[in-house]
Amino acid sequence: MDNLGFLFAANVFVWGAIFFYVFRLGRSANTLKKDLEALKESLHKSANK
Amino acid sequence: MNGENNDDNKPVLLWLTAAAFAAALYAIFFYVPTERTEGVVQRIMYFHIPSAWIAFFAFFIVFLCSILFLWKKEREWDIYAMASAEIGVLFCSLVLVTGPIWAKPIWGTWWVWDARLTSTLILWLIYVAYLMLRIHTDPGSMRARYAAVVGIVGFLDIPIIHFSVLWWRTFHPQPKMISAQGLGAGMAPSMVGALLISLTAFTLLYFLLMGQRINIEKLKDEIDRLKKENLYSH
Amino acid sequence: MNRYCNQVLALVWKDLAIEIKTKELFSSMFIFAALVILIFIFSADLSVVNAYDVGPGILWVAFVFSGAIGLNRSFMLEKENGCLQGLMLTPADRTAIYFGKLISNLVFLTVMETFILPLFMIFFNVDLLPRLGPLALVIFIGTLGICALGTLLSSLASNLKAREIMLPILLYPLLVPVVIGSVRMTSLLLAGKPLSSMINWLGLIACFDIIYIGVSIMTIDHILEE
Amino acid sequence: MTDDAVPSDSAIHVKNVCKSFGLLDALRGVSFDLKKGEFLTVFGPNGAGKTTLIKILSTIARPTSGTAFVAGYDVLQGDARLRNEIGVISHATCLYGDLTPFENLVFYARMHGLNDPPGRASQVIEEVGLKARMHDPARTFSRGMLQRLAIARAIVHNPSVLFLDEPYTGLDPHAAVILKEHLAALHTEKRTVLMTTHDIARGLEMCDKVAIQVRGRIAFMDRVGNVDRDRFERFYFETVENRQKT
Repeated sequence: MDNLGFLFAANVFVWGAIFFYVFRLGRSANTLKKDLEALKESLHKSANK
Repeated sequence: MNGENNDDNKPVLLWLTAAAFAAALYAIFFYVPTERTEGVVQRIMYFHIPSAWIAFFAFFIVFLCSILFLWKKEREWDIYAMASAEIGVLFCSLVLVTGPIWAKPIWGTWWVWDARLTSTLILWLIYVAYLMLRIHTDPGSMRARYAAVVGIVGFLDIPIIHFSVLWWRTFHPQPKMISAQGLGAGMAPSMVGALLISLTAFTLLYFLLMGQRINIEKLKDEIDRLKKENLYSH
Repeated sequence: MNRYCNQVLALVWKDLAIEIKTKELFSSMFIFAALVILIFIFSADLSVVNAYDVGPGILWVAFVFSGAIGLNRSFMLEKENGCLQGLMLTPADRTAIYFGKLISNLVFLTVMETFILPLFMIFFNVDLLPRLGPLALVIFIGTLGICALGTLLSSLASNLKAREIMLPILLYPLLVPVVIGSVRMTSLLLAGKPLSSMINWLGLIACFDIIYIGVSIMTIDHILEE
Repeated sequence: MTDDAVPSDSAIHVKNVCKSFGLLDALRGVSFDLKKGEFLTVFGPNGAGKTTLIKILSTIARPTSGTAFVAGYDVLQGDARLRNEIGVISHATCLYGDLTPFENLVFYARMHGLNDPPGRASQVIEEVGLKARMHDPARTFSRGMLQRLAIARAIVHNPSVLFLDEPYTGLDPHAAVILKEHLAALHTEKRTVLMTTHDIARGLEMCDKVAIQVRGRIAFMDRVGNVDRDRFERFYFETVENRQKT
């Protein structure tokens, strides 16, 4: 039964690491998209002036 | 691999990966019989070996893209090499963590200085150094060139490291999954099947992550470009 | 070809002339290597462990550690006053600059090693003299490996902000085969085995040397460019 | 080498050269042509890309786009023959402090593949007037003497094109006068010279042509005879000021 714990630990780690990486990717993609939108808007505004 | 193409591909690739992982998980936990001598813990193998494969594959891609970068000097290849190195280090870390968790109940110790373990550890160190080099250098053509050189130098070292650690410690028991006879020799067909499904799922995951990472880098480039335009437009 | 050799020799001559005047590289490398050996002697009690078992490892650790210091210093010298730029303005091929630095680094490390060996013999009570010839060969090809890769990486690291730390971080993992092979061969030699019994190790390290000199020739252009 | 667009009598021919470092554009399309034997001074504030231009022309850096020929050789090829034709003097002396002037010059002469390195080295040292201290380590020299030695280093292979990148920076007035005399002597030998500086008085002293480079572009270029000094000075400050404020 002890061995089940090892299997569990390995699984937790593998999935934890993968999801953490995906989460980080998603978050930075979101912030970048927001930055991009804001930048485009400010460029648009200054062009209209 | 341009922008629109990626957006079209993404849902397809995403669903394919999800389906492959569902199949892999089913195969690993329900379909495959428990290994007689090692017990349930042997199921770690279905994550361990695919991770190792992806790590190695990713580092090979770094090597290829580094050569292509030095040859063509196109930013594209630098992005690919960098994304692949990051994902490779992620999966290499998975190998290094799942390995000891598997070894503890079977071999009785967390770590043995077995050839395969040792070379994986060194590989991990090489590519962590590669990523550190990228962090410590300002973005620009110099960073890309230096990283490419390290990407090439690092990959060429792999076979030499392999032989050196193999001759260094020949007396340890060979892990049975991959023997000299080739992948899966001495394994039940159902096990080979589950391993193959898992390998497919991990490979798809690699491409999915690559796509995301490359997109992020291109977004950064786009922002830089717009900032630059903004700077010079007056 | 003649001109190429002349440029390589000029570089080596320049490095040696500076070193003979300042003795800065040699003294720092030698003292550092001696200190490494001393620290290891304190950490491994020689009355308990066999000097022939731990000796070769400690010797090579000392070589590799102080080698990295020397490599770092030797390119810092070129960065002072923008000398590297001056070198790049000369018509010399970039590979000539690489070979010049490679040879002078090799000379510095070898000289340091010849001075460390007697120290090693005394501290560890190991008799190297009967095996000196084969040992010299082993040390030479090992050091050549360290310098071949080290010269490439230190030329790269010299342009970074964190150059002192980046060189060892990049260099040591890649040098693992050379270290393993050299330590193995040195201990086999100390155990009285002939050189022919370690032909696979010799071949492996020779491969390492050749591969990295080749890679450096092909990539040095991309490093020595702004 | 057989590019029809390059006039045969031009020493430096630059066309649409751009160079960017990440976000920063150091050069944004620089074009000009300099005939053999001419002396061009490029004025510009810090960050105008003057150093980058010289680095590209001396094959140390690669242009992102555009073409440039120096002494008839394409800089993109980075040819060794091109580097034999040029000498560069910048604020970095490129000298080894632990070596004597003589040793430094012998070294550079050998790197250039000259026939008699020691002979040529002592000849050049005499030319720049450092014979008395030929065998002292360069580390002990003053800034002005080092600059003279740097000139000797740059001309040891008798180049036909000279690049001077802010040569007056960090020099005391006396050393600057000596430097000016040396530079004037170098120019009469029918050498092409390209100097960058932000010092108007020094820059106008001996050039044939003047140019103003601002934010990676040549904003103005003319023969020095067509330029009224006071008006040029006013024009320079106004242009630079205007550009920098935005």
